[in-house]
Amino acid sequence: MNWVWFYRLGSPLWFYQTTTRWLPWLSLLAFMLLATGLVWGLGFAPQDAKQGNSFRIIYMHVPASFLALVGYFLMAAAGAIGLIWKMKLSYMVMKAAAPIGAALTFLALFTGAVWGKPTWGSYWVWDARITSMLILLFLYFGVLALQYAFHNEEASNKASAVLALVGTVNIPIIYKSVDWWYTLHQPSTIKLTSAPSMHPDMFQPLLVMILGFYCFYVVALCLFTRVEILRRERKTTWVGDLIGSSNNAVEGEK
Amino acid sequence: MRKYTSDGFYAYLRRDLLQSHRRLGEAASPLIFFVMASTLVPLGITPDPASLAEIASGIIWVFALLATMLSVGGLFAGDYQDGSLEQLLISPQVLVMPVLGKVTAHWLITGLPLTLVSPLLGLMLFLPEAGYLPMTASLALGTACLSLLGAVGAALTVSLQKGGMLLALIVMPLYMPVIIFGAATVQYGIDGLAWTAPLAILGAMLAAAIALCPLAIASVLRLTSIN
Amino acid sequence: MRKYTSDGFYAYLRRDLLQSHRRLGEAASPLIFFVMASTLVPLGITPDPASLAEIASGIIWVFALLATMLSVGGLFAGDYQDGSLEQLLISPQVLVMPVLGKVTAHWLITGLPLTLVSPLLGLMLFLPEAGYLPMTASLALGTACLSLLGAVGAALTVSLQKGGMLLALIVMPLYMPVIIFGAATVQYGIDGLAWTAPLAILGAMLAAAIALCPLAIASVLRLTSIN
Amino acid sequence: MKFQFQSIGHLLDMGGHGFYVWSAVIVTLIVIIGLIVRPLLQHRVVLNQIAQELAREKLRKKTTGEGN
Amino acid sequence: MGNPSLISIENLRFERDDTTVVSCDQLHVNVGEILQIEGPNGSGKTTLLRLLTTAIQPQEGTILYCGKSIAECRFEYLSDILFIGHQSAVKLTLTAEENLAWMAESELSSAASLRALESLGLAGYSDIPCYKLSAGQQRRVALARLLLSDARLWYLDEPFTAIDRDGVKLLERCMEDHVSSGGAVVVSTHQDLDVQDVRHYSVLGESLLRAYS
Amino acid sequence: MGNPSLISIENLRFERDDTTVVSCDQLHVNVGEILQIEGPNGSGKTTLLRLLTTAIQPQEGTILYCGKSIAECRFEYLSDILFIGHQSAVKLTLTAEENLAWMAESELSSAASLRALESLGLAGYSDIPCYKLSAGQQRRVALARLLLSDARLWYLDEPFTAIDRDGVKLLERCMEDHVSSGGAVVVSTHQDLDVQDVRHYSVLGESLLRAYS
Ligand code: HEM
Ligand SMILES: Nc1ncnc2c1ncn2[C@@H]1O[C@H](COP(=O)(O)OP(=O)(O)OP(=O)(O)O)[C@@H](O)[C@H]1O
Ligand SMILES: Nc1ncnc2c1ncn2[C@@H]1O[C@H](COP(=O)(O)OP(=O)(O)OP(=O)(O)O)[C@@H](O)[C@H]1O
Ligand SMILES: [Mg+2]
Ligand SMILES: [Mg+2]
Repeated sequence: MNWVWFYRLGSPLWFYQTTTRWLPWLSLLAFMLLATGLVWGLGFAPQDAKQGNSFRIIYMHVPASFLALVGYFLMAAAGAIGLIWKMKLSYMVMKAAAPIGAALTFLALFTGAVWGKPTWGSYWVWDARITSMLILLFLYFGVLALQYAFHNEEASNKASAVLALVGTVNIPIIYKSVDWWYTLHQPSTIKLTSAPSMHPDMFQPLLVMILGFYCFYVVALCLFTRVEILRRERKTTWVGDLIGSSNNAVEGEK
Repeated sequence: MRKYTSDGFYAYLRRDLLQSHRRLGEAASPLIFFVMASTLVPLGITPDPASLAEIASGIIWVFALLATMLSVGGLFAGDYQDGSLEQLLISPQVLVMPVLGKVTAHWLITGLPLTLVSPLLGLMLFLPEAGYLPMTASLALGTACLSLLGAVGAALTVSLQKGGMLLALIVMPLYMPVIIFGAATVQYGIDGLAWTAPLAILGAMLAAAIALCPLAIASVLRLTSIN
Repeated sequence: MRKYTSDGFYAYLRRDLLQSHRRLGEAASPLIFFVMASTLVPLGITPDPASLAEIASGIIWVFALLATMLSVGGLFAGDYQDGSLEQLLISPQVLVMPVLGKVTAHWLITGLPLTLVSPLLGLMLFLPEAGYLPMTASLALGTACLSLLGAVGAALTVSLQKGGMLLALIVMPLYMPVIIFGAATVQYGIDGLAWTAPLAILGAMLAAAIALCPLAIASVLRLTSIN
Repeated sequence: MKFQFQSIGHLLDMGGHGFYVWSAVIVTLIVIIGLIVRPLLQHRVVLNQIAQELAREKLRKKTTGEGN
Repeated sequence: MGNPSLISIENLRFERDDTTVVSCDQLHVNVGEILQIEGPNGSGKTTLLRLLTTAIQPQEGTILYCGKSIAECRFEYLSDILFIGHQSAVKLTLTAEENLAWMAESELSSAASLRALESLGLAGYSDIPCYKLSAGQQRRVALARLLLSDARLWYLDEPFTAIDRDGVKLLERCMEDHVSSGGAVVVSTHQDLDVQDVRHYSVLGESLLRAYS
Repeated sequence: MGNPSLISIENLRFERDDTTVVSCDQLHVNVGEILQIEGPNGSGKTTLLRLLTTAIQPQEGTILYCGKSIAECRFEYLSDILFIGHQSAVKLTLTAEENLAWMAESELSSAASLRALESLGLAGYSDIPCYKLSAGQQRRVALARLLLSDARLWYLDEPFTAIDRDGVKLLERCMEDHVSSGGAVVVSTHQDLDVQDVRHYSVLGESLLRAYS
């Protein structure tokens, strides 16, 4: 069996160098996709028959919600890999994923709230999906808080990995139970239309935005991970060399 | 040496019960909180019997949950501070049984009294009659769930310098399904629906929690003790 | 030597703030409790905006009170355990000023954040618009009252072996008037009545509490330290 | 595909929903830019810290070396 | 005598649960003197020291400070004493320097507290939160108060707990300096003190008799 | 050599915050031996003991018990050790007897625990809640475990804290008895041990250099 790739993947040095090469291109791609999607969605996509222009919030709302959720599973997977294979890099990825996920969850809730006002006449409703998302935000906050609360790096890694994993077991349970709860209570004032089959002219920019958010997510994750790598590998020779070379570069400029 | 795994269970159960017996003031605090908080409701919200009747089941469940959460934070704190937790971690026995013993003691001190006293609160908050049985049944199962889940959070935060209440952030999401089905059981009972259905789900959750939580707690205690 | 009485005030204020800054997780816990407990309400009681709007003000006040009560229990506990309280008691300075400093720090860490975050909870619980201003105003004054009254209870229970929650029994009766006028202020605001009247009473209570509570706390600390 | 608005004014107004749409856009941009800029700044800060540490260590080695 | 006595105790008695824990007919502490309180575990040393600091009140007897009852000259007396007990009043979340700044009675220059920490061997540790320090290092932080205080009377309850040999020597020098400059020290410890001119006082509480009966 | 080594440490290294706190190239503990770990405050004695008890895991190196890595024979090893640290694991609300019944590893007859308490001078105190005991008496309750345990290896971290002179002697006799009956003791203390045949091992963690630099 050829496991070389696996170990290489686990090497912070390899990750750092590879991302140094790829990140500029990926960032460019993310930027292009996001810019195209936004302009298309905000200016060119046709107006929604019922909601008017407020529906354009969908181009931020849906990608953010989507990645917030995906990000949680990614974080938990990284934590699990760290616990099982004791791979340092994967803890770093986990640590990086938490603030990004929390920010995106907040974004989903915020854009949802400002969408809710014109649509439902209220910034907030206790809808099943929204409630679950709020709980997801709490789960993210929990992981973040645990990471900062521990003074010991190792304990912090392990504790937040376990919490992330416990959270993944819980997310489906939470979604199911909240959904069930909502059908029990179904308030009369609000009716959630089931997703209407969207017109392709509206859907295409959404697709572009989702792709753009994906790329952006990867870029942000890499950037956060790189900082973490530097912080934790500060004593290694390669970081020393890195500093040395950058210092030389600065001196060379002078 | 404790060669038999069940020994750890009884030893810790007995010790924790004895300790709470010695300081009843502390042990009774979840109960006091539960009763006191519920008496605030008519003062703060509304004294109107009809309105109270509507929210009674929810209020009781919310306060039962909060009372459990607040007390579970200290589950391992005392043992951590005086060094007994370290002794437990370096003892040859399997960690799961002592942990289960401690959680059981916690439920006996917290969840059980809450369950027993809840009809009284139901009376004070004008809970409709059909709600009493589902309420006590759901509280009995639900608080056990809450103790187990809360203990996971307590284990995660035990080695933090008094990080006790970070706990709320960690366990509250885990508690959400429990309160949903707990409150629903009572609501079903009041509405004359088949309240055994949500109760059964609570039971299933409890079974899963009994199987999984002690394992999780044991490994978390081992993992985070490095500091 | 600390010759000037105000020195003790600032010294203790600064130290307690610094300590909570060092463990933000712990310091933020009343706030976390407040927010988390409030999100439980729709799950446990009802998600219906109209019903929530009716109970919103009361719910927010009840949870603000509970959050304050739970955190005030630890006000002197740390100092008692590590011996600083004994050092304070045998220091030549007047006890009132350090005590007032500690209570002020507690309000800044607990009551103020609760007040600031309450509008968000108002939004989530569909508090009618006319309620926001009275709510923040009454919470600002009311939580200060609660901190002061709670500190008396904390001083009474500090020397008990972890008697932390006996506290609830002691302070809850003291808290009743505060929550009555606090919740009334918001209700008056929503109903379009002159909500400044109950607010003024809250203010008067606060003034009395500032004048009397530190004295009471100081003498209670001296009396109960013999053990 | 055509541009849906007659003028910039209409684009900003969004048929009365301008406040909602544009606040969503602005907050989205803030979050995106924040998530990119923050690690970049941190990266610089950490590099500087490490460089300082290395310099201090070098200095210490030099002084102890001379001492011997 | 030439030396006036700083503290005199007369017929002091302290009871707990109907057992006499401390009973002390006559005890003087003079200026320039180190008084070592001795006695087996549970004989009442800590209780005696706490009585002297007014942390607890005796059921009977009086304590005189410079001839006046300490109840009368409370402020002067309390301004003149320094007590370090079993619990060291060190806040674990604060750094050593912050702890000192806090514990010292007077406004403190940062330089002074750094110097005190340095002479107790904590030079590199002043900005580290105290929970990261070892048992002895935490104790040293508490003891650094000795170097910063201007109190005349030191009450030290087992100050050498967790302190290494060099540290014990250092503290002994400290005490000698203090008494030679007109102070007095009352110290309870089970170890032999290696200082000139130490007077011993043995306590044996009635409560201990229970153990041997 | 005749005596097989019970514990051997090889190239053990433990880091905290990128500072090596313990580094121990080679250390053996033999049957019938009292090993005293020495070093100034903060040199890593407690950390070394906690490494030996598996309370914390080293970043590098192995600890062998009777020739096997302690990870392999975890159960046997942990059944054979007894650790008493800075924190004594005494529950203050329980009585001395209850504490012992609880802490002892085996089912304990009440008579046995009373005997143990008695030989530690706590005869009259077995039914008093521990918060009413003096510092040294509380410590004695914890140390009574030594008399009740059948562990071969004792790890004692500053066992003499707050203990009076008679108590120290008693403990020293205890240790001697234990090693002469085939056990071994690893003890960290700043005092001189008055026992026959004690071997010394000095630790000096890298972390201490910080203080002197
Ligand atoms: C404050 C919270 C939120 C509010 C007020 C809100 C509001 C809305 C509104 C008004 C729509 C349009 C529905 C329609 O077409 O009638 C919508 C769509 C959508 N929301 Fe949210 N939302 C919120 C949070 C979330 C969250 C947290 C998620 C993610 C789980 C989410 C996922 C979606 C998705 C996927 C759609 C598009 C598909 C559909 O129309 O069903 N929303 N939201
Ligand atoms: N929890 C911790 N976090 C970070 N550093 C620590 C922690 N505990 C101890 N240290 C550091 O590790 C070093 C060794 O500590 P340790 O407690 O092993 O010393 P020790 O030899 O037992 O000292 P003492 O004689 O004072 O008990 C010390 O320099 C201390 O500052
Ligand atoms: N809080 C308390 N309540 C009741 N009795 C107490 C309390 N504290 C101490 N005692 C009893 O008072 C007696 C004296 O205790 P004290 O702490 O003064 O002893 P000590 O001489 O300091 O002993 P050590 O050398 O162990 O520190 C002991 O017999 C103890 O049992
Ligand atoms: Mg003592
Ligand atoms: Mg030590």
